Formats: sequence, structure tokens, C-alpha cells
Amino acid sequence: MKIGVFICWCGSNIKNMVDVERVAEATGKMPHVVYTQDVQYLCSEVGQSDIGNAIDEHQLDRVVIGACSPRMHETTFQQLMNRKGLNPYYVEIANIREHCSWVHTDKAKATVKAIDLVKKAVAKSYYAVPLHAESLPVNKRALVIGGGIAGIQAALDIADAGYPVDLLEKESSIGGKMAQFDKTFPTLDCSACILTPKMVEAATHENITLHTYSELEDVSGYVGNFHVTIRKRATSVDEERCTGCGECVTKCPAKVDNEFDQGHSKRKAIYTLFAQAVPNKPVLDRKNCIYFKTGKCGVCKKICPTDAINYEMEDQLIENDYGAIIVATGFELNEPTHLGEYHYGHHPDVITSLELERMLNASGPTQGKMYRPSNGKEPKRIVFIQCAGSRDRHDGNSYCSKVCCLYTAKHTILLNEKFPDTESYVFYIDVRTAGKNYEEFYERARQMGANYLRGHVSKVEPLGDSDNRLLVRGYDGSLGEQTEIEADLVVLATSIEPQQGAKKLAGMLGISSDRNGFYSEAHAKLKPVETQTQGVYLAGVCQGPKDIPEAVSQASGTAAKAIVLFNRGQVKGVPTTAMVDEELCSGCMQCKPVCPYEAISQEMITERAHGKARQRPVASINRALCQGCGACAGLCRSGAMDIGGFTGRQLLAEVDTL
Amino acid sequence: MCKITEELQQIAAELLKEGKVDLVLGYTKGEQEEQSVPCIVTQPEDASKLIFDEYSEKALSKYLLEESFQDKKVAIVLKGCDQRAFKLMQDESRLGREDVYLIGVECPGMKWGEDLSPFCLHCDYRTPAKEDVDSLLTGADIPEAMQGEPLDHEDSFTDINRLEKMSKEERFEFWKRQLNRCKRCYTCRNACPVCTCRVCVFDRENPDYIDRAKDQMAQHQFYHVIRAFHVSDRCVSCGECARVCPEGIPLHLLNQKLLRELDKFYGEYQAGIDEVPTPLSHANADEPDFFGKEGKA
Amino acid sequence: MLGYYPGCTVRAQKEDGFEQESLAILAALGIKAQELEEWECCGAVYPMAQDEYVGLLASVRALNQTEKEEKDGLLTLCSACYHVLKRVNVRMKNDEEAQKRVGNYLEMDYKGQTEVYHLMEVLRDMVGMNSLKEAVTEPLKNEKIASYYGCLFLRPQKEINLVDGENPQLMEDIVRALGAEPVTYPYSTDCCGSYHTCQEEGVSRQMSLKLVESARRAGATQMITACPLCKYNLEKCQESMEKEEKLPIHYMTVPIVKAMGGMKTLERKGEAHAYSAENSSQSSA
Amino acid sequence: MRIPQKTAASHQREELADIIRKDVRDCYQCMKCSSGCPFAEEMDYMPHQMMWLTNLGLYEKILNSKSLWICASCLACSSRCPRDIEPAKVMEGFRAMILRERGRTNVSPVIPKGVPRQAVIANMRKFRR
Amino acid sequence: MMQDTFEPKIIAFCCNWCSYAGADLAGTGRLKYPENIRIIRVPCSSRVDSALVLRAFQNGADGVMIAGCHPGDCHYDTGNYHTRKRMMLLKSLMEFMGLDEERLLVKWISGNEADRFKDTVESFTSKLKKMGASGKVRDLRCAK
Repeated sequence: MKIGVFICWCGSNIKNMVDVERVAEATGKMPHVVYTQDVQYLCSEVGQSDIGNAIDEHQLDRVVIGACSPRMHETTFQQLMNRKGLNPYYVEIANIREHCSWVHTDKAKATVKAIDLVKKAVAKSYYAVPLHAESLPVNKRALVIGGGIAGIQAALDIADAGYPVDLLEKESSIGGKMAQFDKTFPTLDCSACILTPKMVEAATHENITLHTYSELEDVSGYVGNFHVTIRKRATSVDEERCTGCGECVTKCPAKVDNEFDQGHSKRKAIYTLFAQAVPNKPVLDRKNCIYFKTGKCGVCKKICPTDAINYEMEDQLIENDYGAIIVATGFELNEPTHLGEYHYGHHPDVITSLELERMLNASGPTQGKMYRPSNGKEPKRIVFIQCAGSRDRHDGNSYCSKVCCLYTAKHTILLNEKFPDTESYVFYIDVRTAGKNYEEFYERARQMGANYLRGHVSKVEPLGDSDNRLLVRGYDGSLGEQTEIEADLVVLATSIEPQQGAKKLAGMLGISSDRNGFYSEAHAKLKPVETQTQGVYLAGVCQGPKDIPEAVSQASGTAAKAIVLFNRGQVKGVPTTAMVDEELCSGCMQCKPVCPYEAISQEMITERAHGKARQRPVASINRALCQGCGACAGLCRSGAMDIGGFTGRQLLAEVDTL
Repeated sequence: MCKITEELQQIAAELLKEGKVDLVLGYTKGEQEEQSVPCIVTQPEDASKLIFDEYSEKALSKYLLEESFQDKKVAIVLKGCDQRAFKLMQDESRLGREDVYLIGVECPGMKWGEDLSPFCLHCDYRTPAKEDVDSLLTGADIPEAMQGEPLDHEDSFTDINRLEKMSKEERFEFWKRQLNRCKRCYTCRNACPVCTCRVCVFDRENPDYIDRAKDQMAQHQFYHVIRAFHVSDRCVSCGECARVCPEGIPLHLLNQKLLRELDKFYGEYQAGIDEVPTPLSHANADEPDFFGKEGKA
Repeated sequence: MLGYYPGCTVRAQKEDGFEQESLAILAALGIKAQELEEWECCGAVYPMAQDEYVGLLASVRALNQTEKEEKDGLLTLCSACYHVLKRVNVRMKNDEEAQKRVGNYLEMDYKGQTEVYHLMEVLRDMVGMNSLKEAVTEPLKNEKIASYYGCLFLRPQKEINLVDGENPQLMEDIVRALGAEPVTYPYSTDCCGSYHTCQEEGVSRQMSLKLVESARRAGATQMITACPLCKYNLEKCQESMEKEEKLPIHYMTVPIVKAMGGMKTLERKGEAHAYSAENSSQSSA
Repeated sequence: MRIPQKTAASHQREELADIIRKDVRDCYQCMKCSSGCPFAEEMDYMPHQMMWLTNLGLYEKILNSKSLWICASCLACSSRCPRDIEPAKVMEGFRAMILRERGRTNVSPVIPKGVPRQAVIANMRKFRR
Repeated sequence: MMQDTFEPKIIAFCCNWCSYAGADLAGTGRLKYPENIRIIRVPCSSRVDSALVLRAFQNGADGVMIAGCHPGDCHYDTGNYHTRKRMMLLKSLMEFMGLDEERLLVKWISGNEADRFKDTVESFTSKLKKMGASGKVRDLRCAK
């Protein structure tokens, strides 16, 4: 073992407070140290070549550096080692700048400390082991979970880059929530007009396979190598045979509330989700089908010209391997029945924003006409209540749903355009319009006549009059007065919530959720689309409330991450992973539950003892998953578990030198 | 002869006769009246040597790890705590259930000098669960003190309370007196049924955590702290460690103290009864933070 | 057998008939209640200060007394008593500090075991709306009745937990069972002015008048309540009106008694119940 | 108004916190309390303003306000407050502070004849310790 | 007399992602603190086991500090939860054995809390100065 010690002056940064020559001299006396040198700037070209020359000249195999923080230049020196044909983990750095010269004022004491720190690094280097990063091949196929706008965008981007994508959607059509909207803010584009082409493009793209009416059943594996089982629910309609003629839908005698229209219309038991559904083939809702309930009927089967109806169809399990998974599962809207003061669910004329959205939609239940559910008459005075369940710690979600301010402005604009004699009143706490052209949009809403009143509504109650109208009791902060409005229709801006099944999915994927149930990104600023699980990325509202452009750009972000991974073709783990000394390990697996990455598993090894071959269990590390935290090593009783670069022996050597 | 011993001899003889097992690991009477020692019976006619009484304290399960027991079909006598240890070994993949025939026995409580062991007074698992063993022998003569509800931890290990009330210096002096007697003979480790590492960390030469030649306080402290830690959440409370100590060091107090802390802050857990992972093998956000703003740090 | 806690207000206003009618209705429907052997004033106000415990004592005594007398729960009629007893009970159930402090002071170990009931709760949960409907002999066909609960029965909903605090339907259900039509009217969950009737009479008059007017506009022929103070305020605000202008304010028991055939009928039924209960208990003994 | 040099002392703020065990800092001024307060017309400071004065530490204004005594603890505000602050409890806290300090308030309770006893007792307890 | 000249020896295990970075930031900001501390870099506070801590004491450390990310901020998600569990146990065992558990300091210091790092080192150093040298766990083998 031949160790070279190099002490950096860092100009005057170290030299002024630490006697570098003394440090070099003191450490030079340590065993195995064959060369010492102090250099003005080790990180410079000159410094680097000094080290390089010393390595050549003295056949050094370990290098110890006394300089700035390893967090600063560790990679610089590791690359140098690489160039010199030495393992990068044979370089050890003593931090004598940030942890010594910069924080102390007594040169004598600082020099003593610097000597200690370099000695510590030398001792550690005695026990250094060469480390290599493991690399594994990547399966170049992506799975996108959720066929809303975010999922569609991510799938299209990846597919356009030339990689195959499977797009999973639990409903019978892709499109998601955006398909239910009428217009989009702040441009008032027709939602369907911009969404439908994307849906069609996704369905016809040669690299995209749609799995509608399907859910995730199981996930195993890790980045680059996920193994996924998809459950495709039985549609009772043979996709191959069905031409989508719609005869069955017309003739089906069973009528149920249409969820897509928020219950403001009826659909059949065999149905397509909406007119522009993709794929445009019906599915049979067995819960409401007369044949499935009573055994009698069978009208759809009789009438189908291609004999596509199959009552015996069963759920299908599809298994596939993927390199990356994009989660774009979207959101649900809170049903505000728990906010008793707003009378939702007790009076038909108290509705949610999404219900209003469907009413305004020309292909919605009223063909774009406004009506009061209680009596079918056109409402003249409409009151909007913001934050109905959002920012509400008492009886709702404590976070801001982010999009309500803007879509309410949109609603008032649309109402004023289409029905000029309606009056809109908006009770709000704050109006938040952070976004390009959003403030202007809010301005436009006010200019067009929407009345904004700053104050939260305390109660909506029936007036008890013949018209069955509502009394809205609020407060106008500008007037400083309680303000009551007799309203024909009350619209609640309900809160955005994670999907019901979000927790279960998180469990399958090994990702975490925040306190509100939205999926957690790996880093709030710098890794906004990644998760703690490598190879799993987040797009859209499943990660937190956001509007369409944000969801779309996040989706493209996830696509870029997946494409980068596929282009590279392999995943490289960190070199400083855990490692198991099989001789010591008894396979007790106490370490397994400690690992946050599920990188530890049990493996059987064969060993010869007393003349016999015997199988025995040991812990085994998946080096592609392990991130090298060492929580397992901190627990292992026998010391069988260790961490490369921070082995028990190395740390002990450091402690012992001090 | 008590009922359990009688039935035990019968079962052992049958198992051996029918060739179901190669040997039976149990207890026999020792040289002194108040002593029972482990014993291996391989012939049906020797089954009459086997006994089970209030001196059958030794945890037998650990023998199963020894080389001489490998590749043999073994029947073993297990009281509650010993069965917990067996279960833990099983959970920790140290042995399989298949080749071992378990004879569970109802434990009447073991002697601790003149009195009953505090472990037994606190124990609520004297008898292995029926479904966990192949045969279960009950009908032990239970002393009065063992009938009814087991004692709380506080009431059985009163020495811990006593020590906690002392000043720090008194405690230090107490342990100094105790630990200075330690010869590091490792009998406590060897007897412990949950000390099941392939190679004990103290037997390794590199790193040399302990210098066997040096008889020094710091070495004793190191050994006993780390031993207590390795056992802590996995302790099955058999009491063997303290019982076998030739110097009579109450070293069980260390792991019992840790157990008490674990129970207090993370909920009760009984190794070998409750499912793994053991408390120290998992941690989560909801657990108390001692080192935040208000912590004792 | 329920324990019965009359409370000072109801006891002092015996001539109102609220107590007599309530007990007669329950007896006729087979519910037995017996006055606690000892009780004192509940304090009329729930102490909101979290660091005060003295205000809890009187109520805890009554709650504990109920348990001591082995009653199946504690019945009360007055809104204030119900509010205070129920909230103190909730606090005793959940607040360990309160358990300790009150326990030490009263030398008893009370942890909120007793259930507190109001008349309307008993009608809903023990009698049932169907049985009540069956007991109606003279349905109140032409009455449109506005129910007024008063704050003490509604809030805080999590603790009182009697009805939906924003959209209560219990008294309305009773009204329906009696064959009358319940009236929905704005402000029905607002305050009547409460004890401002002592201090700022004008304030409470004005607030009560708003309620009465609202009910009248919605077509009510009478208002009912279970709160003595609400009833007082709702009546007092109409004092200066002509008799025919006034909206009658009743205790909720008044229409029930009427629909069930009057007090005489009720008393007869009650005695019949008592007799059969006595007989059955003798035969089983 | 000019914010005075001295706002509420920390011991006063702590006293309030001890009584009510609520953090008024959570108030984001949605005014829901004021919008549903049946006594609002009689108040000099609206409930949401009382919360704001609390946050600003302008206790003097609160302690001298009419609103403090107009509030009858009907709990309409508390039951709807989206921040769970319970304005009625905060007001009660201030009343308790006055009562604890002086044993009585400046208001002398009026007890007319014929009023139900529950009102008499509640009224007494509000103004006297 | 002794107290004035006594310079305690402190060994600190700092998590690479938070406390080590916090110490770096203290350097970048030229904050000043006593020279007594020697920092050992670990990937995560959970890498430190009780044996290392004890060894440090045996080796003559007067104080040992383990610094990790604040709960909820662990770079590895859950590492510091393990640390606080294990170190709480070690501290109570030390206390139970009459050892100076206050010589073992566990602290959460994030990568941007340079001031907190400095304050911690200062207060720990002055506390150890007051306590004097640690003799209770010192291993004579290691005496230099």
C-alpha cells in the first residue's frame, strides 16, 4: 500500500489559518504514507497534474487530500483517479477548509485539528475498498397510468420518441376530467375541441396501446425492470366484433343516472361514456343490467348485428414488463354534503361547479341551457361560493384547490355571454390568479358584470317561498356589512381530492403520499416529477392541484425523464451501496424491513461444511435499488452488513485516530 | 413423579420406538436435588431419564443450532419462553420447523434461588400455544404465586425501579461493582437463546471491539451495552443470562430496562409471540421525537 | 328506567306544563323516568375556558348520581341543562386532566359513562317515529308548524350530536308523525337573543321578531320549541301585537298531547302501561 | 388608527392561549364568522375584526368593545369557522381575562321579573365571577 | 483552574445530506466556532451504530454528536426515524448505567442551518467544558 497525501492551500483560504507544511510533515510520518506535498490549488490543472505525476512517480495506489469539502470536489478527484487507472474510491478527502480554516480563528489549534482530520482520512484509506456502480439493462417500454390529459400527453411524447407505451385507463374511454369540461380558461377554448384530437392521436399512434376499462393489479421489480399485471375488466362487448354502431345502446331498456353528467341525465346500462369516447365502443355495466340482475332481457345480444355481446366474458389479466411508470391518476371532486350550512344534497338548486360545467356544455344534459333542477326554469340570479371545502381545516381539505378561482371567473363570463340577463355574485376569501394571463381573465370577468364580494358565506337556506328559492347569507368586506342574496341557483366551488384508490396504488408502486393524500415528489423544487422510487414519475393532479397547462407540462417532463432513461439504455446504481459478508450473515433478515428501497431480499447459498453441501439463507442486496443509506448496517448485529465507502472498519479507523 | 414427566417419558419412548425422531432433547435430574440439566436420549429405554420440573430452566432451543444436531430428526422439550425463542429463530431463518418435533410443556415457574424467577412472575406465556407445538403437556403443579394475572413489569423487576431512583453516581458505582466482576467468560451470551449470530461480533478479530486479554471496566461496559442492544427487542425474557452468570451480575436488568423503554414509547411487543419485524427493525414518522425542540437532548 | 333531571328553570315554571306533559307523553308511550334523588343546578352555562374545572362539578355530580342509581341514562327537558350535561359528559369522556381534577375534588371516578337524553331523542331513539305515529289519534291536519330548536340543542354539533346542526329534521319528523306539515323558514338555526333578554332587551326582541316574522312569512300557523328561554323570547317579542296578529309559540309537547288525544287520554294510557309493567315484572319474579 | 408602541404583552397573549387553547394566528379573515353572526348589527367590532385585533395585539380595543358583551355564545361562528379557531371561544377568553382580573365587569347585571331562570343565571355568570 | 484549560474532544457523526452540508455552509459563511469538534462523514445518521458511539467514548471522546436531517426530511426517507429510536435507547441505557448520557448529543440540523450547527457546537463544547473530562468509559488501550 502506497499512500500519497496532498494538502491544498486553497490560495490563502486554508494557508492563512492552517500551517499546511506542518500538516504535510505530520501526516508524512504515518505508516504507508510514501509521499506528501502541499499545493497552492489542488483543484486546478496544475494541482491535478501534480497529483497525477506523483501517482506515476511513486506508484501511489491511494490518495488522501486535505482540501475543501468533499461535497465540492470529490468528483473532480475521483475522475482524476479514473484517468490514472485507479479506483475512484481510493481517494479520501479531509475537509480542512469548511470544517477547519474557515471556522476557526486560532492558527495553532486549527493546525492541530487539520492534522487530526488528515490523519483520520489516511486511516480511513487503509481500509478503502474499490467500488463500482452496478448497471442493469432497461426495458424500453413505458406504462402510463391514467388516461386524462396528463396521461395522454406523456404517452404521446414517449411514443413520438419512438418507444412503445401502454396507456391504462379505468373508465371505458380516455379523456379524463377534461372531457367533462365546457370551455377552458383563460382562452375559452372549447375543451372537447382541443382534447378530442389528442385522444384520437393517442388511440391511433403506432407506439401506443390503449387499455381502457382496466386497472393496475400488481407491480413488482424496479427501475428499468418493472413487472406489471393489469386487470382488464369484462366489458361484455367483444371489441373485435363491435363496430360501434350503437344499436344496443338505443334499444337497452335499463336507464340509470349518468355519472358523466353528474346525474343530470340518464344513460343506458350498455353505454359509451360520452359521444366522442375513445375507443368508441360500448361497455355493459353489469350492476345495472337487467339481464345480469334478473336473467331475463338480452335485448342487446339479440339486436347486435355482429354478435359482439358476450355475457360470459371474464376479467382478463395482462402481464407486461416496463422500464418506467408514469402515474397520472388525476383527482376526484369532494362531494360537499358534509358542509351542512350550504344545504347541498338538501336543495336541488345547490349544485357543484362541475354540474354547472355540464349544464353549460353544448353536448351536456341540457345542450347548454341553464336550468334550476328544482323546477326547470332558467335561473336569473346565480351565487358562486368559493372555497367550499378547500382551505377548510374544520370540515374539509386544508389546502387550496388552485383552479376554482379561475374556473369560477370562466363560469361568470360564459353566463354573461350566453345569458346576458343573469346576474352572477361570487363570494370569495381570496382570488388567486397566479398564472399567465390569469389576472387579465379575472379582470374580464369583473368587467363583464360579475359581482365579487369578499367574504365567506355562512349559510344557504331555503326561503320557503313558492319559487323554492334560496337565501344566501354572506358578508361583504368592502361594505363591512352582512349581505344577503335571494338566489335561484347556488354553485359551490368544490375541493379537489386525491382518487379514492390513491393509497392502494401508492402501496403497489412503493411511492409515498403527502398528508393530503397527493403523491409526493422526490424533491419539492429540483425533482418535481420524480418519486422516491426510481423509474416512477408523477404527472398531473395526482401530485397536487394544478391546471391543464401545468399538468401538460409536467406530463412532458415525465416523458422526458422516461426517454432519457430509455436512451441511456441502462440504469446505473450508486457505487456506495450496502454489501453483505456472507460468511457472517445468518440470513435473519432483520435488515429487510429497515430498507426504504426494498433492496434487501433473502437468498439461499450453498456451502460445504463438515463434508456436506448445505443450503443456508443470507441477505442479498439489489445494487440497482440500494441508495447506500446504511440504516441496515447500523442495525446488523453481526456486522455482516456494510456500506461501501463507509464500512464499519473505515469508520472505526476514523474514530480510533481521533 | 409429576404428570408432565410421566407423559413426557411416554411420548419420548414412542417417538424413538417408532423412529419418528433420532433423539429427544430434554432435561434430567442433575447431581444435586435442586438442579436439572439438559439431556439427550436416543434409545426408547432411556426415556425414563427425562424429567420436567421447576429447575428445568436451561433454554434448550439454542442447542438445535449446533453442528451435532444438523441433519437429525430431533424432538425437543420447550416451555413457553423457550418456544418463543424457537419461533424467533424460525422467523429469523435460523432453523426450519420441519425436522423438529416440539413437545410443549406447561411451565410451573422456574426457581430463582429460593424464590420464583421474576421473569416467570411477569410471564404470561408459560405454556406454548397448542397450534405451535406437536404435543402439549399440561397439568403442572402451579405454585400459588404463579396463579392469577402475571405481575406488571414494574412489580416484577423492582431492581430497575430501585436503580432509577438512585443518583447517577450511585448508579455508576453500582454497575462498576457489578461489571468489575465480569470475566468476559461469555457464558451469558452462550446461554442466551436469541444470541444466534453465526459469528459473534465479539469473536471477530477485526474490528477488535474487545480485547479479550484486557480486564478493564470500559471493555466490560462495551460488552454489556452492546449485548443488551443486540438482545433488547428480541429478548424472550427467559432469564438465562443472569442465572448462568458465575459472578451473579444482574445483567438481565440491562435488557429488561431496554424492553421497558421500547414498550413505553413504541407499544408492547413480545418477541417470539408477536409477528416480526421486531421494534428496532422498523421506524416511522409517528414515533416520538426525543431530539426535536423539546426533546431530552 | 331513565333518571330524570328537571333542572331549575323547568321546575320553577311548573305551571307551564312542559314537565307534566313531557312525562305524561313518555309514560303513555311506555318510557319510564324517575327523578334523581339528589340534584342541583347544572350551572346553565357550559364553561368554555379550558383551564377551569369548577364549572363541571355540579353536572358531574348529577351524571354520577344517575350511574349510582343504576338508571339507563339521564333524561332532561330544559335546553340549558341538556346542553351543559351533555357537553360536560363529553369532556369527562375525553379529557384526562378533567377526569383527574374533578375526580380528586369530588372523590369519585367518573369518566363519562352516563348517556344524556332529551325528550326528542327519546321519542326518536327509544319510541320511534312509527310508534309515535301509531299513537296519534287526532292528526293535526290543518297545522303548519315551524320548529325552532335554539342554539343550545344545535351547537357545537360534534358534542351535542342530537341533530344535523345546520339542517335539523328531528322536530320536523315529529311534526310529520303528528299529521301536521313542517314549515321551512330562513334563520331557523339562528339565535333568539338568549339571555340578552335581561341585559339588552331590545337586542333579543329584535332577533326573536326576525325569527317569528320569517316563520310567519313561510306560512306557519304556530311555532314550537323545547327551550324555555327561546319560548319566552319568541312570545315576548310579540307582546305589543294584537292577539290575532300573534303567532302562537308552544312547547313541542303541546301539539303532541293534542294529537294523542289530550292529557286525560295520555294519563290513562300511562297508568295502563305502569299496570302491565308491574304485572309482567311480578309474573317474571 | 396608529398601531400603538406597545401591543399586548406576551404574558397576556399566553393567558389568552391558556384559556382558549386555540391559535388565532390561523385566522385568514374569510369573515364567515361575521357573515353568520346573528348579533352582527349590534356589534361595534365584527367577529372577524375581533380576531384581527387579537392578532395585532390590540387587546385594549377588544376589552373596551361592546361586541365582547353582545356575543351570547350562540356558537354559529365556531361551528362554521374553516380554521377551527372558534371565535366565540376567543371572545369568552377575553371575558374570562376581565373576570379573573377584576372579579367583575363594568356591566351591572339587570334582572327583570318573569325571565326564565336559565337566563338569569347565564346573565349573572357572564358579568360576575 | 482545570476548567479553564480543559479542552474537550468531540467526535461528530454528520449526515452527508444535511448536517455535513450545514457544517459546510457554516464554513462558507465564515461562522466561527470552537476547534474541539472533529466531523466524521456518514451517508445517513442511521449508519451510526451504538458500537461506534461507545468506541468513540472509549477512545477518549468527551462528547459524541450525531447529527441528521430533521424528521420528515431524511434524504433516504426514513433513516433518521431509526436513528432517533436507536439513540434514545442508547441514551436511556447509558443513563441507567450511571454514564453521562448528556455527553451523547443527537441533533437535527438541515443543510441550510449553518447557525444552528454553530450554536450546537458552541453550546455542546461549553457544556462539556463545564462537565470536565469524561473518564467513565475511557479505554486505556486507546490511551495515547
